[in-house]
Amino acid sequence: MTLVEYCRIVILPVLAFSVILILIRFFKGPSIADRIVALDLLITTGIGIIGVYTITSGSSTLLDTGMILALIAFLSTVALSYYLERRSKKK
Amino acid sequence: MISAILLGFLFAILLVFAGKFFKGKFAVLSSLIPLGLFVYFLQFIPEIMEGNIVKESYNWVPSFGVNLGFTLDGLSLLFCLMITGIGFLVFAYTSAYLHHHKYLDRFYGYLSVFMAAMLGLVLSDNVISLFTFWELTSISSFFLIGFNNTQEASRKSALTALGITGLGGMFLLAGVIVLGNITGTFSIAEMLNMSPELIKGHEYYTVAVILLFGAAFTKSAQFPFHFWLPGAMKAPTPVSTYLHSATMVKAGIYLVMRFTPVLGGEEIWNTTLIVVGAVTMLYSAFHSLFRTDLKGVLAYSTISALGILMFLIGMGTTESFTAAAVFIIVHALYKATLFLTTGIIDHQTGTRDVTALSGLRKVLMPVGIAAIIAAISSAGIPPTIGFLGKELTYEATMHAPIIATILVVGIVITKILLLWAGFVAGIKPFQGSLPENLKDTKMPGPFMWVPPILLAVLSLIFGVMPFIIEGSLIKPVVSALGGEAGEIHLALWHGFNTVFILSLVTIAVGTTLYFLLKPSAKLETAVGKLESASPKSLMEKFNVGFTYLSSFWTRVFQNGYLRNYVFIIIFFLIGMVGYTMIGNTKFNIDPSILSNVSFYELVVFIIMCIAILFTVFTSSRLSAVVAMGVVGLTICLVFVFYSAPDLAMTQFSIDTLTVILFVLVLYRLPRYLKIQDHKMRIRDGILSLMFGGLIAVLALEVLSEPVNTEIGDFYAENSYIMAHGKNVVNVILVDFRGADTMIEISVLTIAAIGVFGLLKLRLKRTDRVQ
Amino acid sequence: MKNRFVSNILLTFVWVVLTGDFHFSNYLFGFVLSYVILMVITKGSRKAKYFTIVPKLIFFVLYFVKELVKANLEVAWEVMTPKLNMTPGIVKVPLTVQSDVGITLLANLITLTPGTLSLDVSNDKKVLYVHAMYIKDKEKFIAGIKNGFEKRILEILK
Amino acid sequence: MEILLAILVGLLYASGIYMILRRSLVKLIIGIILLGNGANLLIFLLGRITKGLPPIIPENSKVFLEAYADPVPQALILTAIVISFGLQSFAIILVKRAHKVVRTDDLDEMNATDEDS
Amino acid sequence: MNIFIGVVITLGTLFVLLAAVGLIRMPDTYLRISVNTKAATLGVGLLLGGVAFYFYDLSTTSRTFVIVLFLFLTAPVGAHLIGRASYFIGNKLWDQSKMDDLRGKYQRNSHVLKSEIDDTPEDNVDHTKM
Amino acid sequence: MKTIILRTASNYLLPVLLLFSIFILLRGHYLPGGGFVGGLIAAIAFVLHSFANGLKNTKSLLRFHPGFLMPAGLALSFFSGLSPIIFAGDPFMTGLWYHGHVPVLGSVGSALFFDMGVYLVVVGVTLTIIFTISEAP
Amino acid sequence: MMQQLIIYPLLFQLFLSIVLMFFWNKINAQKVISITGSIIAVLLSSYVFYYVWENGTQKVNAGSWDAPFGIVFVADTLAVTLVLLTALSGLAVSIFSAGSVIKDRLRFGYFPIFHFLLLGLTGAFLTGDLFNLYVWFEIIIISSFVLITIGGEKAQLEGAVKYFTLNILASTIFLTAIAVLYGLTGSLNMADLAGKVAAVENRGLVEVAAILFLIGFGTKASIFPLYFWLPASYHTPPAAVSAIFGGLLTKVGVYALIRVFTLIFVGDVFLGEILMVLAILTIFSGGVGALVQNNVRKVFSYLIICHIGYMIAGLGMFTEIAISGVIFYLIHDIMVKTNLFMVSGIIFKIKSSNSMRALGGFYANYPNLSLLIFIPLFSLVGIPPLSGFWPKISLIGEGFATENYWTVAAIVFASFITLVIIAKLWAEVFWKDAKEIPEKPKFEYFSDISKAKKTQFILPIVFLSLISLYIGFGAEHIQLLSSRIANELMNSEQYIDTVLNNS
Ligand code: NA
Ligand code: NA
Repeated sequence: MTLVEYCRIVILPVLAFSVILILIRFFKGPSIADRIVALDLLITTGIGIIGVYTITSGSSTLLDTGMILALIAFLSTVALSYYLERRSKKK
Repeated sequence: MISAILLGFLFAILLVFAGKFFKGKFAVLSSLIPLGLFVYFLQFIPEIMEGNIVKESYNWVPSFGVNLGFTLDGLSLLFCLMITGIGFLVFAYTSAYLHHHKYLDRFYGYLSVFMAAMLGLVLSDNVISLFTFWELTSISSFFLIGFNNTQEASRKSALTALGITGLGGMFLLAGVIVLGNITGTFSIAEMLNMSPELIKGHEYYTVAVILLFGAAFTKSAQFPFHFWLPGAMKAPTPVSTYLHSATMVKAGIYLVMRFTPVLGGEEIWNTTLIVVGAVTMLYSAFHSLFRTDLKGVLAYSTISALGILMFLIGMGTTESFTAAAVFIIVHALYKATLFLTTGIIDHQTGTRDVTALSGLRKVLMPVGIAAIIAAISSAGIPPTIGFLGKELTYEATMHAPIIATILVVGIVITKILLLWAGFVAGIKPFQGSLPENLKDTKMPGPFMWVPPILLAVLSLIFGVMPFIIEGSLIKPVVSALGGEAGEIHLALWHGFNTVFILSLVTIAVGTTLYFLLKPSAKLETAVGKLESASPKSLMEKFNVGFTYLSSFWTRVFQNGYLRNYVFIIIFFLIGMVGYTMIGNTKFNIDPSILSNVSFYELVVFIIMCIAILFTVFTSSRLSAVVAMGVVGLTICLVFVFYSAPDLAMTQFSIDTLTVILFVLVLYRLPRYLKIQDHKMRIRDGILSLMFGGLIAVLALEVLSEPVNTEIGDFYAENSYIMAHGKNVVNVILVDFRGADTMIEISVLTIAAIGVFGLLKLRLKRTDRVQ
Repeated sequence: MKNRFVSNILLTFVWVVLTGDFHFSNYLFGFVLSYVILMVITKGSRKAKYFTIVPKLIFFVLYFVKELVKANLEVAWEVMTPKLNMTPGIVKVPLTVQSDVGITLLANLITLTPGTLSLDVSNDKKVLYVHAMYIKDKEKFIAGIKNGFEKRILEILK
Repeated sequence: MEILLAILVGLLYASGIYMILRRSLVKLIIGIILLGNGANLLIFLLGRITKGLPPIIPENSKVFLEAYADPVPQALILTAIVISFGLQSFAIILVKRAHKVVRTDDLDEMNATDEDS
Repeated sequence: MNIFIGVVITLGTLFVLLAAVGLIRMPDTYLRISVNTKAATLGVGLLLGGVAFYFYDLSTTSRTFVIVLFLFLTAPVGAHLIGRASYFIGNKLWDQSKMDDLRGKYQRNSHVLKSEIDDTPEDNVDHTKM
Repeated sequence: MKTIILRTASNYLLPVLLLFSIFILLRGHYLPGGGFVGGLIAAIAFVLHSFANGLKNTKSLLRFHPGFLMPAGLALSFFSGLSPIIFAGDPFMTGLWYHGHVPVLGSVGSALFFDMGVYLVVVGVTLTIIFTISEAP
Repeated sequence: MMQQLIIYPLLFQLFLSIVLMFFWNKINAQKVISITGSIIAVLLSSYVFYYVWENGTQKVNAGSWDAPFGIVFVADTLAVTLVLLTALSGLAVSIFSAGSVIKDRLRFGYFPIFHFLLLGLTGAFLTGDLFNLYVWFEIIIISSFVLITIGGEKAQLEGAVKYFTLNILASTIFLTAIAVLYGLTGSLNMADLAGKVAAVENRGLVEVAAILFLIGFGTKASIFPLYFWLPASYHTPPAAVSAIFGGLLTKVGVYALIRVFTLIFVGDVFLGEILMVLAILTIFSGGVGALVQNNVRKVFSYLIICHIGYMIAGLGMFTEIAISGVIFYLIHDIMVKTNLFMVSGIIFKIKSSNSMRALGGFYANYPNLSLLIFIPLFSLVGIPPLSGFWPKISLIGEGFATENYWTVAAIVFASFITLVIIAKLWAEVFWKDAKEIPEKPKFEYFSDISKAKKTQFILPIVFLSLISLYIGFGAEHIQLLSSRIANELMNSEQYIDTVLNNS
């Protein structure tokens, strides 16, 4: 088994399975904060998936997307936290 | 001739600028225009008598086959003389009737536009230009009827008149276009030169005839379209005289006469005219019995006269044509006289109620003379020309091609009733004793009373000396209609025959009726109860019904609910696309062209589905926003998997920004409404799923078709060599298709400006209304 | 001035690493670029001794990696074993570091280390609130942080 | 995978329309965004998908040495995405403003302009 | 070499999986944040390290380096923010938690965080009262 | 959200992000990136800064209204599209290229300036929108 | 240089918009720039029109990339005619805006957006690329969104939400259609598509694409049952905005339909029938809608829909004469509808209302203005020889020739109902006595404003009325133009040759 095959047959499915687990949390919540955390983890995992995918496809240019993800994913978290705080102020 | 027509328009335009100056004592001078024109047209008589036709043509829109072609033949000449002659008298009369009226200049403007349009109408050889002038008469009539536009009744009458004649105009438009289709020309002269079989045998012949009749019957107030005409009496009396008895209402008659040689002679043509004419003349003659308003009486008798004319033309014989031609003159003379005298009575006494008027001969003697002569002419009593007209009419009817006896009975009854009407309008107000309140009635100025006298005198002169009009007017008209002009010989005395007996009967019965039946308000109200079944009320009911339908239709579609609009649009889309696809597509999705699915792809698919469903069904707005973040991320992953890093980057950045935007506005927005309407949800759900399913199937169908990557290949080959870039997508964006990008950044800029304005601009309360 | 210069050099290196182009021209370009950016955003600067930091920084990174791996295994154990044996809670950790950079660095490092999460810093900058998975002894826990990350950070930022 | 993507596109279209058909302003915007995503993905799908071969010419070459994904749909989508962003931002603000002025989130109550006045 | 890469990647994947399982299993939001930030960041770091070694060229390496750098820079800040927000919106600690030093220190309206409990209790965020 | 941690982090992230955005802009012609993404990242950098430090601070940092970037960027793109008409008599948007290799950037041509215009517009637009919303009552 | 002339109107509008943005806070400068610029735009467009009239269809390959690879701008007679009409409407509305749009709106980018809108229209008419058309459509709708909401009054916002949603929906459907077409042919160039679509074997899919285009463009053109956004919103923004909307926005949808159905999907019988049915329903819906409205602007809005039906009907008949009728009607309608919405603006300015119930007394108090307004009103009715009349000859004639009797009936019905509506409007607004309605406090009435401002209100109406009169009395010229356009459209080989021949 070559590394590429290993990635395709073992690694990517395991990562995909992780994603499903994260999705379950996303679904269950219960708090909106949990969903945000799940989204955050989903994006991080996405970066991992993209990394492995570059190995299976042999095209490292796809990594560039990972850079963007890593850099600005956290902006969603910032914004959503910002929202949650402001909303809690309102009460 | 064109200058004759243009003169009226030019005068109207002049009035717009110089109206104030003109309004004063110079008003009467305007009658010089119709007078001049009258003289101008008189000079054509010799040429026309010789059987010549005067032609004139100017290019206008040759691409449509439309030119300003004018033809003066006997028929046109008769009408031209009537238009300008009566026009002259009405113009003069008006200067006194509306003396110092605030809007006298406007009135003259409309009047001269009308006169010009009417001349254009009867002179046009081109049917499109004929239609043009036809519409102009409707419009100018609209303005004249609505002259007292601050009164609601005036406005309503003007609208009714315009509605009916406008409807007729549409028939005419369609009619002349069909004629154009049949004949390939818009020129009446050319139509006349074609073989009649070609036209009459054409499949559209009947359509053309019906459409033209639609136009003629509405304009000439034939049953059941007649009701606009009594309403039009709201206009000042000069208008009633000029438009609604002498000229405009005869435009329909003119139209039928004009097309008799082209379309006439077929059964549908003749029968329709006879039946409609007969019904109209009887119906409205009866109606005239029940009026107390002088103008109302005159209006119904006018309609009846118009019916007689249709009826005569419909018989289609030389005799009937002659009778029609003579009756046109007869009617124009006596009816104009009666209107003018009625106008004087109205003007001087302030009432037109015939039950309140009597003995006016004592104060308005000259007017009375004119009126009485006119009444006699209307009754067909010698030596007026009215007698001649009636004799010719009876004669022609007796020789009618079909059911002559019945028609004769009909026409005699009509004439009896018209006699009554004429006497009521012309004799009744002057007869008997003068009531106390009318004692102070004064004679009007000569500009008012001379015109009716002139007309009345003409009724007498033509009656005594019919040869004056025989060769100059009647014969050319009859030959223009396709009759045998040679057979015509007009004389007052035709000998003691059936026709004469009928005449005597008519006069005797009519006079008796006049003495037995007095116009009364009681009768009027009694008949008014039948009004609910009259064409007018039916039309009004139809109108109400149609308005109701209109609001209903509008409310059903434009009901204010956005979701309804979207529903209809999507429903429509599904219907159309679905119908096409079911009918045409072969569901031949080729599995071999599709790539297989890996587990991680399946997972991405599942995430996206779940995230979408979560977005849709969550009850929290924030959760929906977060779930949309998940959707965005999975789309981003799809872009990465399928070789689109640029897309993935952009999609993700924009999704993040969207989340930020949402977050910044979200807490200012209310929570979701809790609306539990399961039926609606199921309905919308089914529609949405059908829509989505349709798009999915469509996508798969397209995917089974062969690919063409010519353009992508060109970009790939030239990207570095020609455009110095290796990221082909970016090279497309900034070079190959840079224009798209240029616009796109403009779009962004506009959006930003819009946002800026939406949030920053607060109108001051005073500006809010502007 | 010095501070700006240091930032400038740092950013130049970031640029070179980013672009992966080690030609001289790229250094120059990166220098100019970061100069411009700094000029645009300069506002309220901080003093730091650039040259003494480097070696300490290296040790510090190694220490951090060690902590990272150690704690990660701890968490892994916790997650993978069926029973949850945690004793979590929020602990108030008094701060010796006073600079914003120091506090931030400390907080972030604590967060990155498994088992602990810096929740917030009090507005008077006296206290860091840390959520931790294993608080067997509060004082020991605080001491661990103070003697570990905080001490090193203080040295670097001195 | 094409089948799955087609289903996804269909789902995006369906959910977009479903959300637009609701009565809430916020849902309306979410619907519009979903619909836009669907359209973009549809272009992507119908431009034919290719795995792992981005249309970027390798570093030391002037032309492509192997197969590559069609760059055209990508460029089109990029343009469409950015335009959608502009429109969506405007929509979000429009909704905010509309809510503030009209004082309802219920689209059913926003029908004054269709009534005769 | 490939085996080394394989090991690194496997390790990274396991850490990601760990984070995912942790996210499911952890009983309160703060613990989930905790697991998320660490395990996943480390896991993705390892994965990308593997990628860097696999391609073994400068451009890939610098890219992976940048990604990891960005993750390490942003992840803790994100964790801090969402943790803080959780506290504000009233997410309670797991019932077996030992202590909550944060109780009563946030001010509800100003969002000021105090180092000591002071005398304005009604304005304080206190989960036990919620 | 005045937290020390976020504020400090954002102060350091801002230059990094801006640098990164220009990096993405300039490499766009050769590798994934370009004016759009670059501009979006730059805008995001300022947004982050404004979250942490308040809008006022971010605005004073910028010194000019972000709205100004829109016409400026549009003008830059427009004139680089127009330049072939003016200088070479070629149709609108035809690429004009400096023949020769410029360090860092590779080939320099009108397309690059065009992309810079895009970058500026995107920054201007995004910031205008977000700042306006943040300021709105 | 000469050959590139055809895109100068487009570049110039873009230039204007950018320049205007630099003068953000200087309203008076903006007014001057906008009006001067609009005059230049008219001159430029006239010259382009003349050039194409003399030299035939022209094209410019943007970026020097040959068709079908790059974006190509094509100026056939139809395109330059519409560009010229856009410039004319633009000039009129620019002047009208300077007088009528309040300062606050001007301070928030009214003029730049206005010229962006004109840019979008110009571009949409000139482009030869389908996706580029989509992008132009987007610039049109986003600028119209901004213009319709500018000021943010309650009614504006309510209308805008509907306008926005339905137009976005239409854009998405348009985009979907592009996706299908690209998937089938791999091309976006319209001339190239003409050949490639014809070669597609699966006609069903081609038809589906055609229907998607029909729905996408049909919504913009506001045909039945896609028109709902129009009556919901057109009466809400300032009159100047309604004027440019009423004149041009729906027409660009009609233009797109004409282009696509004469170039790409040619002569499909099924589509023709659909168009016919839709045309009849459109005419009916617009007509009855206008009949029951009470607000002058709403009446005009519904009449837009009604008259769009004429053009769709002509397109459905698909004969050269019918198409020439469509083009003639298009030319007439752009001028007259722009004018009428400006008229509604002046009415509002005089009486601070657009409700027929509240209006009255115009004829007594403003006789000359009334006469002026009479021209566009009755041009709309199509009283010969005013402009609306002529195209009916072609349309009705071809209706008979192609045996579409219901369509003929619909057109006749619409002409009639338009007459009734306008007459009613005339009676209510102009004839009826002025009602004593309480003056709105601080409202700046027409009688209060300066002479210069009054000129800015009246001059554009005079300008467009004169053009309408020219169209009516000089119908020969317009008909020559329309026939030539129809001929070009029906024989698209020439267009295709010009675009694809890259010698
Ligand atoms: Na979109
Ligand atoms: Na683009």
